[in-house]
This record gives sequence, C-alpha cells and structure tokens, in this order.
Amino acid sequence: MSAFDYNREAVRNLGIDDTKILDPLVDFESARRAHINKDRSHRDKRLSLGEAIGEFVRDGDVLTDTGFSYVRTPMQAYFEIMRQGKKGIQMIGSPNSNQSYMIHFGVCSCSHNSYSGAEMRGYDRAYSRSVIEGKTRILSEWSHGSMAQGFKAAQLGVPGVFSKQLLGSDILRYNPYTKVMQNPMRSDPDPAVFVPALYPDIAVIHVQTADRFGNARMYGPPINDIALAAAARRLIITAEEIVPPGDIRSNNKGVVIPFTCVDAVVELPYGAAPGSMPGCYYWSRQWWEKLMRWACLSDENIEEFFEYWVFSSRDQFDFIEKLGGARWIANSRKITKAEEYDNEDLGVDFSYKEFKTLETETGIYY
Amino acid sequence: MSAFDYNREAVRNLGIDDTKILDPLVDFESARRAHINKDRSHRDKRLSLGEAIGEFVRDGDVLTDTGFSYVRTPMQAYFEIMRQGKKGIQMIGSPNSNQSYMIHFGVCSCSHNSYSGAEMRGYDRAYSRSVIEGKTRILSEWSHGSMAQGFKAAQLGVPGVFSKQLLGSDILRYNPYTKVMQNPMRSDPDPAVFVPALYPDIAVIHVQTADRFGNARMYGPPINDIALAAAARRLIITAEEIVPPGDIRSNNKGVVIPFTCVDAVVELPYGAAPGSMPGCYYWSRQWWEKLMRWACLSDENIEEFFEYWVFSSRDQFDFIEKLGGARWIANSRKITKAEEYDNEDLGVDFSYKEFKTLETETGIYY
Amino acid sequence: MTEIKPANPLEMVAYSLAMQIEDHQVVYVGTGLPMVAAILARKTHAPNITLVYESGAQDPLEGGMPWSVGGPFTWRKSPIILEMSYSFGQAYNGYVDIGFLGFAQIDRYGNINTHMIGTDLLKPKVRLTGSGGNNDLSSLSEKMVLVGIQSPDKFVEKVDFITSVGFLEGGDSRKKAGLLGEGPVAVVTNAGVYDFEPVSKRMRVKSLNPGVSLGLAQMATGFELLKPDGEIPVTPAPSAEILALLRNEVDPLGVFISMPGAKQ
Amino acid sequence: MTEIKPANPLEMVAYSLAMQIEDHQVVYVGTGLPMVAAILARKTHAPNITLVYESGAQDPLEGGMPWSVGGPFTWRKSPIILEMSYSFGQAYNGYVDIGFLGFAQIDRYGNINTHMIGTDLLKPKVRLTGSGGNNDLSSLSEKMVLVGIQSPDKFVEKVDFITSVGFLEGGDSRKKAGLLGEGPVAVVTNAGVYDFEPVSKRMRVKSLNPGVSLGLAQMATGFELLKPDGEIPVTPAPSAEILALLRNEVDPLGVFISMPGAKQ
Repeated sequence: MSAFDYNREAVRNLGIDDTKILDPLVDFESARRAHINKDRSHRDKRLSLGEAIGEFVRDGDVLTDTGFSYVRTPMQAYFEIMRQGKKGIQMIGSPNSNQSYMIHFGVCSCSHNSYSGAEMRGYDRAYSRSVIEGKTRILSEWSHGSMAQGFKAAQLGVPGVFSKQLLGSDILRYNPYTKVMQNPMRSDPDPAVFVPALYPDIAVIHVQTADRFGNARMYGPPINDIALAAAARRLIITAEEIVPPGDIRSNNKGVVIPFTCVDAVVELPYGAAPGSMPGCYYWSRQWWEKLMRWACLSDENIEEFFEYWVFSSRDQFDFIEKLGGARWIANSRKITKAEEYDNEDLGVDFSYKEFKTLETETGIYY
Repeated sequence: MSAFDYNREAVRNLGIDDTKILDPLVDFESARRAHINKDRSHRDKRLSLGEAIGEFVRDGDVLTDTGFSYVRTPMQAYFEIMRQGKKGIQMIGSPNSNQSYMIHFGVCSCSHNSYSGAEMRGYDRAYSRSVIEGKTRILSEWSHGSMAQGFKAAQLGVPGVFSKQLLGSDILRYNPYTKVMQNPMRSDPDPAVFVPALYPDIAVIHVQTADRFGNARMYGPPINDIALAAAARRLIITAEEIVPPGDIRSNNKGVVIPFTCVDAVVELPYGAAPGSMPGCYYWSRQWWEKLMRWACLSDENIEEFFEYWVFSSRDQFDFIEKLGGARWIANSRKITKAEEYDNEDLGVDFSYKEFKTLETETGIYY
Repeated sequence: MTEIKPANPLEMVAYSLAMQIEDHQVVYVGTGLPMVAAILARKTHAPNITLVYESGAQDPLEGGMPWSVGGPFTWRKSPIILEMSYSFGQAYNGYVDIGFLGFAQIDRYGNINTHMIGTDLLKPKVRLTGSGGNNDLSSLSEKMVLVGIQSPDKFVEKVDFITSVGFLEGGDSRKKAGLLGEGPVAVVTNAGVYDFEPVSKRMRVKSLNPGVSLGLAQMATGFELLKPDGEIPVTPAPSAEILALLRNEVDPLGVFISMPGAKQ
Repeated sequence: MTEIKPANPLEMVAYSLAMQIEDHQVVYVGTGLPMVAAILARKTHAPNITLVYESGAQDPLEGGMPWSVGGPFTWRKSPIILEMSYSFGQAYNGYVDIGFLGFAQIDRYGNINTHMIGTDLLKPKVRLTGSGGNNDLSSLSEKMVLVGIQSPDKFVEKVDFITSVGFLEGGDSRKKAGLLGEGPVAVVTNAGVYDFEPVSKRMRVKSLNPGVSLGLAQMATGFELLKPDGEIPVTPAPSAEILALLRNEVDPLGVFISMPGAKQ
C-alpha cells in the first residue's frame, strides 16, 4: 500500500489504477536520502553532455522542463536525451512545453502539466494529437502558480503549503496531489488547497556561467529553477562558460545555485539554442515558428524536422552551423542585447519572416 | 468573536484573555487591503527619518526587527522611534534582539520571540529582567526557522505552510499561531506543524542603495528582509545612499526590493551604526559589549547609556561623532572590507579591548 | 492627416482593452492582445503604469513588443525579476491592480476554459495549452479583464473545462469557493465590452462595437446576454492618431492586430 | 618545540568538537565553540568542509573568527548567501551533514533548553535567549552534536523548557513526534564525550577527558549516566601543534577558549 494519500476523485478521473506511478514526485524521504548521499567535496564535476545525460537521466525519471519554455531552457540537453533514446519519462514543468516533441519520439510518456504550447503561436498540435492518441498519459493538471508553489515548498523545506489557487476549478478534479482543506488559522469557512512539496528526479538547468564545482550563476528570469535545483534528486548544470571558482566568489551578486546540489557540470556553449539565452543570443524565431506551424502539424513533418535538426546533428555546434553559424551567433547576440538595452537599439531590425523550408535560404535562421 | 482559530493551550499558557491582540500578525485581509491601497506611481518617496517614523510607525504596531540583530539593522531608525516616544509596540523578528532596550523605555510592550540576545556575549540581562518584571508580555515563542517560514509564506502568497520544525518542543505550548496536524499527503502518521503567513504592520529595512521610488538594493545576508518587504503593511526603506533609478536598472544583479512595496525612502548614511553594514562599516564592537556587559546589567546603567548615545543625539551624525567621527568611519570601512576580502587584509588588526567608560578614551569606539 | 483605414476587430479589442487600464496601475500582462493593450496604454493615456509578467519580469523600460512573456522586452533593465512563485505571490498580496486573461471558451459567469474542447480530458477533441498562469490570476487578482473572440462555440452555456473561475455559479459562489478579489470586471471581444450584473453575476452588455447590434452579439453567444438599462452605448473607437501608433509603433509586424488571412 | 601549556577544559571541548567533523562534510555552525571547532577542523584534518550558517552565509573563503554568525567572515566571498528560511531548508532537504548546538540545560535524552531557568515562562528565574536556530537544526539535521558545560544544574533530570528535542522520551519517540534525522550523535563537554544507547536513547559515556573519572563526571550530572562496555577510553587531547594553532590562529583573542577569569 502506498504511503501517500492521493485525491481519490482525481485518481479515478485520470484512470490511474496503480498510484505508485505518482509517488516519486512527492516522495520526500527518497529525495532527502538522495541529497544526503551526494558527494559534498569541492571536486571537478565536469563531464561531456553525453556522459552527464548518460549517467544521470534514467528511463522512467520525473524530468523537469526548466527555464521558460524557450528562454534559458536546456534545449541541447533535451536533444541529447532524445539522441540517447531515453524512454518512459514523466515530464513536469511550468511551462512544460518541450514535452511535446519528446512525446512523439517516445522519450516522454507521462505528463504533469501546467502549460504546453508556444504562446501566441496557438496551441501545440503535436501535443494535442499525442493526448488524443494516448501517446502520453496525463498524471496531473496544475496552474503555473500552484506548481511553482510545490517546487518552492520543496526548496523552503516544508511538506507543503496551503494555496488560494485552483479553488472551484476543474483542475482540482484532475490533480491527485492536491486537496481542498479549511485554512487552519481561521474559524470562519475559508477553503484552501493543500499543495505538497514536489521532488522531481532530475533537472537540467542551463546557466550563463558555472564553476567546476557546480556553483552556477544565472541572469534573466529564474522562473522555478532555483527551487528545482534544491528539489531535484539529481541535477545537471549546463553552462555557456565555465569560469574559475574565484569568479563566482567575486561576482556573487546575482542568482547562484550552490554546488552542493550539483551532480554534473557541462560546458555547453549555445546550450539553450535555438531558444533565447539572456545576454548571449536570441531565439531563432523562424525555427520555433517552423516547429509550431509546420512540424507539429503531422507526424511526418515532426519526423523530418527532428531528423534534420537533432538526429543528424552530433552536437550543438552542428546545430548552430545549420542556423547560420558565425553570422547567426553575431546577429542573435546583437538582437538580444539590443532588446535588453545592453547594446544600442536604434536602427536594430527585430523583424523576421516565416520560414518556408528546412534549410536556410538567407544563410541564417532569424 | 475573532475570525482566527488560535492554539487554545498556548493562549491559556500565555495568559491571554483577549486574543484580539494576536490578530494583526495573521490578518491577511487587512494586509492585502493595505497593499492594494498603496500609491503605485513612480513618485519621489523621500522623507526625513523623523517624518517617515512619525507618519508610518504607530503606537501599538507590530514592528519587525530586520537585518540580523546588529548586521544591516536599522539601528538609527530604532533610535528615532525611541526619541519620538512611540508606545505599546509588539516587536517580532528572527532575531528579535533590539526589542530589549526598547522595552526598557516603554516603546515595546509585547514580544514575539525566536531569539533575543547577542550571541557569545551571553543572554541579555535587560531582556531577562523585563520578562521577569512583566515589562513585556510574551505573545508567542518561535524558532528562527519557523518564524522565517511564516514571513516567507506571506511573500509566497499562501495562507500558511506545514513545517517539520517545533514538533515535540515546548515552544508549541507557547505559540498561539501554530498547531500540530497530519501531513495531508501521507497515509501513515506524519505530524507536521501548521505555520500561518505572518503580516507585520511595519518594517524598516536598511539597505546600501535605493532609488527615490523605493527600489532598494541590498548586499550581504538578506535574512528575512525580502519576505518582510512583501508582507509588511507599511514599509520604510532607509539607505546609505540614494542613487538614480537608472543605477538600479543597470546594476540589478543583486537582491532588490520592488518599489511597489515601499511607502517612504530615507537617505540615511550610517543608518545601521553602531551595527555592521556590509561593504560600508564594521560594528562598533566596544559599543555592543558595553551595552551587553554593562548597560544591560541595571536600569540605571541602561538609562545612562541611552541618554548619552540616543536621547542626547539629534541624529546619526551626532552618534557617529561620539564613535570617533571621520576616524571611526575610515577604520570601520577598512575592517569590514578586509574581512569581506574586498580590501587587503594582510596586517589588518581585528583586535579590540573592552571599553571602560561611556566616552571615548582612544578617540574611537572600535 | 491622411486617410487611415478604420480599426479592424482585433484593433478594436486592443484599444478597448487598453482603455481598461488607468494610469499608475500595476498591470499583470499575459501574452497576445493584453501585451498589445498594455503597451498601447503606456504610450497613450497611462504612461506611468508598471507592467508585471508571469515570467517574473517587472517594470521594464519602454521597448518593443515581446516575442514571448519571457523575452527581454518584458525585463528590459528591470530593477528586479521575481521567481515565478513570487510573481503570483504579489497578486495574492495585493500588489497588482488588474490582470488580463485570454480564453478559448467562456460562460455567462465568466468562467474560462483553456484546457480542451471535448468532454473527456483523457480523450478530448482538441487539447489546448492548459492553465499556465490563467487560473492563478483569476484566483488572486483584485480585478480581472477577460479577452477573446466572440462566437457561439466560444461563448457557451457551459465551458468544457473550468480552467479559471470567474463567478462560478454566480451570486456569492466565487467568494464561498474561497477565491480572492472582485472577480472579472469586464469581458472584451471583437463584438463589444461586457460586465457582470452585480447580484446574479451574469454577463451583461456594457457597450457594443461600431456596427455590432445587440442581435448580432446575441447570435454570437451561446447563452442569454443581459442588457443594461436604457440605450446600449457604442464602444469608443480609437482615433486616427492612436491607430497609427498601434500599427506603426506598438505592433508594427502585425503579429496580433492583423486579421488572420490579411497578414503578409 | 618549546614547552606548551596543556589544553584547558574549553580547548578540550573545542578539539573534541572539531574531531566530530569529517573532511568534505557540510557543517552547520552556530556561534561560540562550534565556530572555533569548525575553523580548527578546517585548518587541520578537514580542510575541504563547507561551512553554512543560520544567517544564510555559505561556504566562505578561509578567514578569521567571526564576531557574529552574521559577520563577514561567515560569508567572505561566498558564492551565495541564502535567505534564512532557505538556510534551514537546506537542512530539511538533506544538504547538511552535521549541526552543532549549544545548550543551557540538557536531559538524559539530549533534549535541550535555551529558553529559561524556572518553571513559568511568564515569570522565569532567568530568561535566556530562546531558540534561535537551535530548534530548527535539532528538528531537521541528519546528525547533530550538542555542546555545553557539564554541571548538575545543566545536566538535569528534566529540563525547564524543551527548546529542542533530542530523543524526547527515548526509544522511538523522536521519530514518532515527526522529527527528521538521527538525532544527537554526541554530547561534548568539559568532562568528556557522550553518545546515546541505541535502544533506550539514554546518554552514555563514550570517553572521559584526561583527569576526569567516571565518579567526577557522574557528580557533575543530575541523572544517571550509562556506561559503555569495558574500559572507558580517555578522550584524545590535542597535540602541541594543534594547541598552538588553536591559540595563535583560530581564536587568538581568546574569545571562546580562554577560561573565565583567566582572560586579560
């Protein structure tokens, strides 16, 4: 019998026969045990991307989508997970957009959702098709904020929090982890939702700079990544640059993930491409629109798209060459820094056109 | 009848007849209303210290001790509160050390405690005497971590959290806000402590730099101040320096309190003296030891001490002159920066001697 | 001033939405038309608003239209960027005046669906994005404005999934469910602007866009619209100056305000 | 090497405490003797430990003795400084190996009092500091070491106030109360080092300091001490080199390791 007390209506509505599949996300004891067993020493944790994914991402893991859909998201690590053919992953995240194509390739087979899509590009047709066809199993529905509270509860070191979100909604009817309770502080009726601390198995977090021990410094929106770094049983840091430890110590006024949480450090320039990396490079917007507006429309398209971009790329450098190589790098750095107002923006052209074919016409994927 | 459901054993043990006195700390609705009613505009919020304390600190308020006892703590604002003769304040904080001398002068009359003292300088005899003599009324006992969770719950926007702290201890028997409950996520017995979100009436937070709107940038341990800034009904920022808004925007990689929370901004160089201000100046250790080891020993001593240092000082500049003026400033800056390793530390002498009289003998209060 | 093409329906929506914003407010902005409206408001009648986003971006310097709510234009030289949990926390704590929410379906009580079309979440006809921050803002905001396209399959008797609660079953049922704030104060569509009758909390016509009759609005609605007392006002249309601003400066690429099919 | 004065009782405490630390551990340090011990360990057998503090300071560069747990030596060029809530959160989450706790009173089960001497919290004989982080670390740490001065009014049958739980009423009562970790693994005093009998969880002599007999230790204790099987070992004393380090580099001002009255 499970030690966990799930919301029975939600378990029923989701058609979950064996709730064991729900356990890892809330199994605090095993997360604490995993953290206690981490090597505490200041040692060189650098691995290649292939080694880090090979060692620390396991079939059936609860994996988190980090960054914000396609901002500071470890896209190249996801691509390596796909190339290594990992299977049966439960994907969770706020947002959880990158599960979509991974489901298609059998990498992900279960979903903990707050959002899957690409904003103004409309809903994600590949994800929609996967749900309809039963290629992914929905294990829980959330809002951004309530899931963020679950991650934050973990970092804060509490079994859970009361929330005023989700009340009255159908999301509660499809979330086995939450339940409606009375606010214990009030004597008048005051419903609140219990949200437990959430402990994913594995997080990959992409940052601008890290040292060899794993101290990782981040710039731009942290979203849920500070909380996830503390919560995840295993943590891989991928970084644009590896700096000496003294650099982190001397420039510590920013968001830093402590090395004690980190299992592996991967030097991975362009690790967030084709997404945006604050201070470093802009989205390849044409890539994303091609993905959302063409690749996701059919299984054939998505196969062709990922064959070209991922399976026939050995690494991020192959990928960057296809985006336009050195010209893409210079252009996308200029655009992001102009938008951040760290470069002169007068006269900078932010426009781009939808992209027609897989291969570049202008020599650069804007 | 109160809308709040307090721990009855604790209410009884604390001898509280009317629980109304407990309400402000957990009255979320009134805190939300206070926040909603704040002026949102980007306007110049600068006031003198006297004006800010006069307008925003009210008799009977729940006031928080901020910083860490005597690190980045708004000592000069506390001294102004004393000079203005505020009364009946409930003091709360982790730590809550500065209530001690304020109780003696009738400024504070109720205590929400996690710690009151000065570390290795032993327990605070003035505070001990005040408790024994009934000069302050204990309204709740906490640990640092559980109180910090209450403040954090407020910032996080949740009615409360479950905690694994305090269990089995006598602290629970003297805390009306907490109760032991079953962890709702578990089917086996798993006790946890409900800790509600805590909303003080007023916080004064001292920072290195702020802009005129109230965006406040902080360096060194933030302790609970980020949470308190979001929680407090009223918020005064005192700052070593007021910088142009563009400076905060261009150097935002650090801890920043958003201007939307802030009611008043006070330009207050040396606002944390005689405490330590990271990057700016070191403790006057002789002052603190004189306070703890002499002033707190008797009512006569404490009167003489504060008459000299506070009531006969118009402002922080008078105070700094008594510490040793320009020489104190240069020396204490060098010591803190050497200890932070932002100045050369080789050959820097960190020693000092206990101080004998109120007035300086060496011309400087080390 | 030269002749200018009158506002298209999406431009009307953007303008009406912008008019919901008052100067000096803290405005919680989602992707799409709310972003257009907030940026338009900032360039016109509300230059001193503070924009906040679910990505945690806060109070950016004025700039162009963000490609994503996580994009640099949302945190351009921001004094602070909050973690996501704290970004919603500020709404809970009363630091946000108004939030904007989009929808795929809406009912008479302003309940919203962004989850699916169909009756079975495990086997829907169409799976949509899910909540994102929609439920959070609807649960916590002091005031919220709902925005979408009006048609009988979007304005429905019963939404297929309640992603976000408006007034739930009307009356005081929102408050009884434990939610904060006033609930939805307006619904802005290509047909007009709606509010909610104060007691029943049923959706009510507030104004109709130029050229839209009550009959037309009702035909585009799967439930009965309440009518205000007296004449139904015409929603104010943007001036030529504002339209020019909208087209040339706010959304020059026409990402949001070009009518589908009309875009290059 | 010249003659060196043997370790005084406080120096013995500091050394025994330091010996509780293994290299590469994450050590949660409180003010006073734990700080001395951690810094000594770092300079001797455990150069690669990571120090963390309740002030949120983490992993400082090596430096002098902090004047306060919030002082710059605790966050000297730290890669990160945590907020207080997260600093305790790291103990909850298993990122801390060992915590050190001081006490004013202790009972046979390692329950600790730092609140008061007396029977009435509202009218005590002496009011002490209260918990600070003491309760938090005792509730959350995987292992903890208790440190204090041994005398019958400090080692008592029943503490006047349970600030922090050790083994509560012994047996599995700590676990049943819902607390985490193994509980106290050692008590270090000026008389010796103690552990807890595995089943009853009663305090047991582990070793006695040079010159301290079992009778003397028992006389300084208000409850019956359990004895280990066989001969009671003598607590190892610091070498001359370590004593010199302790006196000249770790606490050169003698803030913690000078005996009261012996200080200049």
